[in-house]
Parts: sequence; C-alpha cells; structure tokens
Amino acid sequence: MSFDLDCVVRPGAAPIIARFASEARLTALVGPSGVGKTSVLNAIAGILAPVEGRIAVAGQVLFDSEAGVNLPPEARGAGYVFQDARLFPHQRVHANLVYGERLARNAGWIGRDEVIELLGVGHLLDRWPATLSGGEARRVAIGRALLAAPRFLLLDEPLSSLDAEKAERLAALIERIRDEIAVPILLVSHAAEEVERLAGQVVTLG
Amino acid sequence: MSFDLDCVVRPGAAPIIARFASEARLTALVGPSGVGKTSVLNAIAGILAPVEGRIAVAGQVLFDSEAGVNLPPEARGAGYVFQDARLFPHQRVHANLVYGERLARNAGWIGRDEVIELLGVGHLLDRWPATLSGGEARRVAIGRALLAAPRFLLLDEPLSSLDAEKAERLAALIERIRDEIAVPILLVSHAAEEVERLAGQVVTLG
Amino acid sequence: PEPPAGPTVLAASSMQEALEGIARDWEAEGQAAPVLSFGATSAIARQIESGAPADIVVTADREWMDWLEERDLLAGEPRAFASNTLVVVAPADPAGVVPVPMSLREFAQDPDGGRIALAETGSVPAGRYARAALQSMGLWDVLEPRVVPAESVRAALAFVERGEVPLGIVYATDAQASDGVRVIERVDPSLHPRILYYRAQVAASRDNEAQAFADYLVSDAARRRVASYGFGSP
Amino acid sequence: MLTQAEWYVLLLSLKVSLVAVLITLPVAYALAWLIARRTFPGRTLLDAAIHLPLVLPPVVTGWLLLLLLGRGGPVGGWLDRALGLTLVFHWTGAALAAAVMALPLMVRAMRLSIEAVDRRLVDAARTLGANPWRAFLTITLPLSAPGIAAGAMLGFARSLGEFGATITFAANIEGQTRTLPLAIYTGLQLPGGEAAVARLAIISIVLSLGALIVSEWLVRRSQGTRAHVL
Amino acid sequence: MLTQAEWYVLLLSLKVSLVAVLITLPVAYALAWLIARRTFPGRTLLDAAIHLPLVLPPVVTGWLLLLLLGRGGPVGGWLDRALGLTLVFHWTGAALAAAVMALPLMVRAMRLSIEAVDRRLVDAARTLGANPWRAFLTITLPLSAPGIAAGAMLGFARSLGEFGATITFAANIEGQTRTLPLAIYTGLQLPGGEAAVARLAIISIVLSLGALIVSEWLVRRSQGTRAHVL
Ligand SMILES: Nc1ncnc2c1ncn2[C@@H]1O[C@H](COP(=O)(O)OP(=O)(O)OP(=O)(O)O)[C@@H](O)[C@H]1O
Ligand SMILES: Nc1ncnc2c1ncn2[C@@H]1O[C@H](COP(=O)(O)OP(=O)(O)OP(=O)(O)O)[C@@H](O)[C@H]1O
Ligand code: MOO
Ligand SMILES: [Mg+2]
Ligand SMILES: [Mg+2]
Repeated sequence: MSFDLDCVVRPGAAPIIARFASEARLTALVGPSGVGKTSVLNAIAGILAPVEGRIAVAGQVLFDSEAGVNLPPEARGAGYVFQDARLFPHQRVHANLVYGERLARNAGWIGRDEVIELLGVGHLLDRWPATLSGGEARRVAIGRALLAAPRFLLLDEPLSSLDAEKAERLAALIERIRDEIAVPILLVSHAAEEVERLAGQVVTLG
Repeated sequence: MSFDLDCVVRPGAAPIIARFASEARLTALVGPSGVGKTSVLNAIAGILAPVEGRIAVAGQVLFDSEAGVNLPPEARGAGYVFQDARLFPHQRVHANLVYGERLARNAGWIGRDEVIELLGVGHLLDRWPATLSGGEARRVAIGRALLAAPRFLLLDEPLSSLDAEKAERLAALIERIRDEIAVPILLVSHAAEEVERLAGQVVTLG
Repeated sequence: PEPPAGPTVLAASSMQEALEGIARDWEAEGQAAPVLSFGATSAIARQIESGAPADIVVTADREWMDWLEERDLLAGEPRAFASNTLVVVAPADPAGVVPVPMSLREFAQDPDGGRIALAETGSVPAGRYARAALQSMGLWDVLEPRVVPAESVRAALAFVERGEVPLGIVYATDAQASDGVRVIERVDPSLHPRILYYRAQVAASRDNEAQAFADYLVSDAARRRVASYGFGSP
Repeated sequence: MLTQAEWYVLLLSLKVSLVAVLITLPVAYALAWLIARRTFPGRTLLDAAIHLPLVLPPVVTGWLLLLLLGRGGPVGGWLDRALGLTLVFHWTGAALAAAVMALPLMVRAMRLSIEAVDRRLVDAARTLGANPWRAFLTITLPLSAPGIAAGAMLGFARSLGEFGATITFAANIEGQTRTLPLAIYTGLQLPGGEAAVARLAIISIVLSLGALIVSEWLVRRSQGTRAHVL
Repeated sequence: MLTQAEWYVLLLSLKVSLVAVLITLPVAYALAWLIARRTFPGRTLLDAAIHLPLVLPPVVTGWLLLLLLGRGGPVGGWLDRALGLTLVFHWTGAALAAAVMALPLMVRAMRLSIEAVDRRLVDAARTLGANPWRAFLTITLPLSAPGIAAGAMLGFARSLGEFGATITFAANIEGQTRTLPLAIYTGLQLPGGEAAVARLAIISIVLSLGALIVSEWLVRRSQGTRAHVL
C-alpha cells in the first residue's frame, strides 16, 4: 500500500474526511477548490494533526490516534512541494535547495547537479527568493523537496504557473521518479490531462 | 488601441523589452517562466517604473519618459489580479473584496452580489485570508480587482489552482467582460487552450 | 591609572569636593589613596547594611548614622568633622523671569511672589534643616504650599540659577561655589538643628589604614581643608 | 486599602503616564515611519537624537529640558509668554519628561513593525485606487499594530517608572509632580521608610501588571491582524 | 582631546555596556521566544516580571538587587562564599545592573520579531528533516534578526545611560563602577562642574551615535534577510 489513510482533519470548523487506500505508485488527489486536498497533504506531512484516525505511507504508520503514534514531521520523510512556494526568504536559492539535502540521513536518489539542470535554476543560485518570478520560485521549491531524499512525495499543484515546455520536462521527471525510483507520490492537480498521464489511481475528495 | 507598449523594464539586472500594440479586446501575454510577463504587468499597473519608453492603455498614456508622464497607480484604473493573491491579511474577506469598490470614482460595471455569487465566495466573507485555501484566496483576489471598477484588467494566471468547474465559470465571466463591457484585458497564461479560447491577439515575450 | 589601594570610603554626594581634597592631602603624605564612592546617604547606608566591603562611611546628617549604629554596623562612635550653614539665594542674573524679593519675609508676605526651591523637606537633610528654620521663623505655614521640593540641594540650586524660582534655601558651601546665584540672606544657625557631617568606621572594615584615615578626617589638617571649601568646624 | 495620599499619587501617575503615551504615540509613529521608509540626509542623526534620552543619565535629560523648556529657556519662555503654559513644577512637565524618556523605546518598536510590513501589499492597495496616504492608513498603519501596541506598552511602563528626568525638570511637588517613583524615592531616603516604599512599589507593580494584561488582551483581540497571508 | 580619566571612564562604560548586552542577549531571546511562542501558566506573570525594572524607579531596582545579590543577600552570599564573586563595588555589578535594566527593552523588541516569523516556514523546514531545535536555529533565529539587532541596540543604549540602579547597587567607584552617567552625576554635584559634565555628555552622545551607525550598517549588510517571500 503506498498511501493508506483513514482519518479526519479539521483545519477550520468543518471536518474533512480522508479515507482511501492506494496501491498505485502515483495517486492523484482531486476535488473542487476548498474541499481539503491541501489539508490532507498537511496531515500526511505531519504539520496538521488529524482529529483522529490513521495514516500510513509505504507500509509505515505515521499517525495512529488509537496506538498513540504521531511521528514528528522530520521523521516522516515527506518531500512536500507546497501549494505556495515557502522558500526561506533569508537564504539564497542555493541554500534553499540544499537545506534538506544537508539533513538527509540516507543518500539521496537524485543528484544536486541533475536537479539544478532539470529544473533550469542554475542561473538563479545566487539570488534571493524575493527576486524570483512565480515559476522560478516554484521550480526551486520542487528542487528543494527532491533533494531531501524523501521516502515519498506530496506535490500540491506542482506544475501550475510553469510554461508548457517546463511543465512537460517536469512531468517527465515525475514519471521517471515514479517508475525508476518507485517513490510513492501523492499529486494534487486540477489539470485533467496531467492526472490522466501520471496517475495510476485517482482519489476524489469531497 | 487597447494596449500600446514600447518600454524597457528592469526588475533585476537584465532589461526586459516590451514592444507590442494590440487592438484585441483580450490580449494574451505568453512566454517562458521568468521572461518578464509579471514585470510588464507591474509596469502597466504603475508599481514598477520602466527605465524608459511609453505605455498607453485604451488610448490613455499612463507612462511616457519623454513627455514626463507617470501616472500614480491609483490614477491608472488597473484591475490587477496578482500572480500571488496579495490579500490584505488584516482584513476579512468581505473587507478585502470591497477595498477597491469603496475607492472607485465611477460606478462599477459589476455588482458586489454578482461577483460573490459568480466566484462562489459567499461562505467565506467572514473569514481571515490566512484561513483560505489556495483556490479560495485566488477567487477573492479576482473579486477584489473586479469590484474596483477598473478601466482595464491585468490578469496574471488567474485560473491556475482552480478546479475545472470553477475555471470554466471564470473563463465564461472573462468572456462576458470582454464582450459585453469591452474592458481591455491583458491575460498571462501558460494554458494553451485558455489562451486559444479567450485571446483575440497573442503576444509572445522574449 | 593606578587603582587606589587605600580604605574604601562611602560618602554623601554633598561632601564630594571636600573629601577629594582631603584624600589628595592624605595621599601627598605618602599614604595609599582611599577609594571614594559618592551617592545619596540612604543608598550608602543600605550598601553597608548589605555587606558591601566598605571601611568608612560619611553622612550628611545623624539619622542614618543612628540607623547604622542600631544595626551594629559601625565600629566605634561616629564623630562630626565639619559643619555647614544655610543661606537664602536668588538668581544672580537680574534678567530672571520673576521679580526677586529683598528678603525671605518680604517674599512670604507677597502671595504672588512665586515659589521657593528647597531640597525635599521630608527626606533630604538640607530640606529638613530648611523646613526647621522656616518653622522657627514662623513662615512655614505660609510658605509650605509654595515650596518646590527638589531632588537634592544641587537641584534646588539649579532651579534658582535658571530663574525658575526667585528664591531658594541651600547650603552656604553650595552658594559659595555657584556663579549663578547671589546670597540675599544668611539663615541664623540657631533656628535649626546644627548641620553636622559625620564619619564612622564600618564594623566589617578589614583595611589596616581605615582607622588611620578615620582619625585623619577629624584632624586639624582635614579641618583646614574642609574650611577652604566653606565648611565650618563641628 | 490605600491611604488617600497613596490614591492621589496613583491617580497622578496614571494621568501623567497616559498623557505622556498619548502625546508621544503619533510623534513616535511618524518618526518611526520616516526612519523605516524614507532615506534623507540626516536620517542617522535623527535616529541618534531620538536615542539620546536613553543614553544620557535621566538627570541630565531633565537638566537639558530645564535649559530648553524652563521659563528662562528659549522654548519655555515663549510657551510661557505666548500660551501662558508653564511646564516646570506642573504635571504637564512631568508628562513631558516621561514622554521624552519613552520616545526612543516607542520609536524602535514601531519601526520594527513598519519595516516588517510587506510593501507589495501597499502596491496592491495603490492599484485598487488608494492614494499613498490612504494606503498608509489602511495597510501600513494597521499592519504595524503589533509595534504600536508594544511601543505603547513599553512607553507606558517607562513613563510609570520615570524618575530622574522628572524630579530634575519638574521637581517633586505633591499633587503636581510627585508620581509613584518620586514618592518611592522620597520614602527610600528616610531611615525606616521601607514599609511605605514597599506599599508604593507594590502599587507600581500591580499597575503595570494591569496595563500588561489589558494590552495583551487588546492585541489578542486583533489577532487576525497578525496571521500571515497564504 | 580626552583626559586620561575621561578615557578611563569611557572604556569602563564600553566594557560594562558590552558585557551587559552580551550576557543579556541569550537570556532576553529565550524569554522573548517563550512568551511569543509558548502558552503556559504564569506566562503573563513572567512577562510582567520582565517589565518590572522598567516600571520601578531605577533606585528601587538597585535596592532590590542589593537585597538579593549583596554579600548579605541570599544569592549574593552564596556567590561570595562559593565562587568568591563579589558584585557590589565591582564592575561586574555595574554590568549586572545595566543588564537588568536593559532586559525588558530587549525582550520586547525580540518578541515582536519572533511573532512576525511565518510559522509556515518552520513547518516547511520540519518536513525537510529539521528537528524543532534545528528549525529554530536555521529559520526562526535568523528571521528574527531585525529584532535581535534592535534589541541589542536598545539594550546597549540603555546600559550606556544606566544610572540609578548602578549607583545604588554597585556604588560610584572610580575605575570600577563609575561609568559615564555616574561620572556625569558626580560632575553635576560639583559646583562649576558643568564644563566637565558637558564634555562627558558629548562623549556619551558620540558613543551612542557610533553604536547606532555600526548597528545600522550591520543590519543593512544582512538586508537580504528582510526581503519578503514571493
Ligand atoms: N484556519 C482555518 N480556519 C478555517 N477554515 C480553514 C482554515 N484552514 C483551512 N480552512 C478551510 O478548510 C477547507 C480546506 O482547505 P484546503 O486548503 O485543504 O483546500 P484545498 O482542497 O487544498 O483547496 P484549493 O484547491 O483551493 O487549494 C477550505 O474550505 C478552507 O477554507
Ligand atoms: N528584484 C529582482 N532582482 C533580480 N531579478 C529579478 C528581480 N525581480 C525579477 N527578477 C527577474 O526578472 C525576470 C522576470 O521576472 P517576472 O516575474 O516578470 O517573470 P515572469 O515572466 O512573470 O515569470 P513566471 O511565469 O515564472 O511568473 C525573472 O528572471 C526574475 O528572476
Ligand atoms: O536612572 Mo534615574 O536618574 O534613578 O531615573
Ligand atoms: Mg490547496
Ligand atoms: Mg510571473
């Protein structure tokens, strides 16, 4: 089982129920705006505690209210590309990219140079995040997540605000990660053709 | 002429040359990530001064370095939907929506209730921006720009992070604004079908 | 500079100049220069109470000495080594804001004559002496509402120097040292308790020279020195 | 519980501190904004001048106030003649001394918050039709509210505790300028005054605790303000 | 230009203020973080206690220090016996008095900056493998640098100007505790001391101006820090 969730999160007043199990290497999480997709990703990453329930990824239980399990975010090994870029404003692009790489316990499954090359951020390494364009910031955020040697990926609309060519290149990269490295991926996307192309299973929320 | 630009902006070290004139009611501005689309919109809105050149929209000169014209942003009448939502964090959704409406000199061409209805933000009016989902924040930002009774619209990837249904509804709204109200629109988008459907003229930057 | 190695003397601020003069004389005799610290008498007394490593204490009145004695913090009897008197002063600059009266009595009779600056009459010794004098003269009840209680004698003097008030009552030594005021009247010393400065050795004193310096403070040489700053004999 | 005299001192202290904070707030905010958002010749000098009351011993500040604002001073003389306003020996003088001492603390806190306001939000307000002044009033000012609150709290506490400048400039006149610290000081000068001092000190402490609770509560009420944008 | 005695006072003041700020910085930051980020019983009380030296007249603070840290006091006696450390009459005592007086100012400025740090960035760091401590060191701490700088500057200035608590607790001993404000006070007690006072006051002013310029320069060097995220 790559993702196995049965939990309730409550970011606001209304509870969001996430109950799905997916065998697919890449699972797409879809649903209308505001239905709770980001909240589910936050719960899996460990930055939003579910009210109750159980979360397991790739066979490892990350959260289980009954068993009293609640791994801290840093022990979960999520490679989370946030919906907003969330770059560290006080670190240059290069320092942002390697932030997680430095902390990784196991060797990464993708090299720094390769990430920089594939995402086309080589000319940005010395820049401050505040000076990046929307698409540039997104690409750096993707690179930062990949370099942390994550055990699974949470991608919240990773291809939005990228031009067709860069989106294509990134989609190919996601395919490669899915097929070659076999890292479980949970992808939030509103683009039907993206979901169709990448996802082995589609979970509709709400 | 809806948009008539011949200017150089320089947000960073490299100059960005924007030279185009469009008669179309809706002009799409496309180009790879980081080419300068947002910078051009900023220049038109008056929040990034061009190094030199001339900017005219709907026959009105907004900036002309030779003639010494440089209208302040509030006199330009831009309805700018930023790439990031930029909601005012200290005002609830309702106050954000009406911020520009209150300041508008002329009567708006769209009613408040209609905007709330069309964007589906009625249930969010009492919320703080920090509690909105990505798509919800985007919709509020669109509503805020529309309610300011703008003379022209600058839309920086307005449909990204919206689900198919909401994106469709918004595209229809843009069409209506384009055709019925004849407000010149400059649209930045990476989605080919969106551009195809909406734009009368496509300007490629870079 | 070489840190002074002699006994540590805690002294009331008003004795600063005189004590520094005495210390110089003492040093000139080949003794180790005393360590001098000046502050409000109340602060000094409390420092000694809290076990501060001091040898000699100098106060501007008897009350705090008694307070120290009651607590067995002193070695031997406190002894007076200088005295002072009070004077009534007015701004030297005739262009002052307020008209200056000819005497304290004239001032007291003119209800619109402005205010009079004293050191705080409840807590600062100079203020208490001044109040006692005014009470003896029968002027206190009239003047009390017109009193400006200052933080210290020097602050009272500053109010007069600046012309903020037409009159002030300060120590003769302060008036003598200031260019900004002139003395319009001397206060008869019999109208208030004697103004005496005391010195005593601290019980916890461990300095070998402390006894010698305490003795020197009450010597004729020290008396001549304090006289040169306007102080009288005890 | 409190004697009448203590009540009086307490009320006077409150009046002096509140007035000091209220008159200083707009001035401090304007200075903070100037220093945070403008570059002009003499900016660092202005900044240094604002810090002076912090660096100089309070007594010296009081003495300088006396030179400047005493009835014999250039400004004070004019105030006296033109407006009939005498600051020395008057509670307004105590408030002024407290205000001067509180100013640097207030400016620093406010400046920190103004610098933290995202200018892109101001840009957004401008495109929505707000002129610079309106954008300031509706965006920068409310978003720097945490700094205003912190500055007001610091300033109020500092005013409550202000001693040196007040006693030097405004003297220690019962009912006019004998605020809590001056009353405490007076008590400390007397042998055996400790009991009175302790009572007054406890009043000070309770007062500042109350002010703190009120200000925390006000800040928490406007918590939405401080949440971050998505 | 300066006499040797003036040099000495200047260097002592610098030493005392620098040591005061350096020992207070980590304490103040820890307190600021606790108050900004944690809720625990007694939080408001702790906050109030930190503000005390601001609200009480400095002389009272000095007196309380004397009660607590004098050789006869509970803590001071222990320090004296166990470590042979005497604070009264010693420059370390002056530094301690300055530190206590500077603490509330430093905590407030730092707290303001810590509260302004976007917690979502801390969350991001955690998902990237940073434990809470590391996330604090790499995200919260550097992002609150403006508050640290402002706090250090305020604290340094306050330490330079500290008078009442120092003279009460550490006394006024040349070469040990006679800092600039105490020297100025001492000069003010001397008839005709105005010229010396003016010289010393100018030294204070120049010193604080210098500190201000250095701190502004340091802050500007790390400007990238303060730019906002897209
Ligand atoms: N702090 C909060 N207070 C109240 N409601 C909240 C809070 N945080 C999130 N919500 C609400 O929870 C719901 C789920 O939010 P979430 O961000 O998970 O949506 P989403 O599916 O990711 O939407 P989008 O596609 O627009 O990003 C939304 O309706 C949102 O408004
Ligand atoms: N302050 C700055 N300093 C340096 N470079 C900058 C600065 N601001 C923008 N740039 C650069 O200017 C270029 C144009 O940026 P802009 O935001 O206009 O791009 P864009 O076309 O909107 O890209 P995207 O589609 O990714 O949003 C980018 O390469 C960006 O990195
Ligand atoms: O430092 Mo002061 O002179 O006691 O307020
Ligand atoms: Mg979302
Ligand atoms: Mg852009």
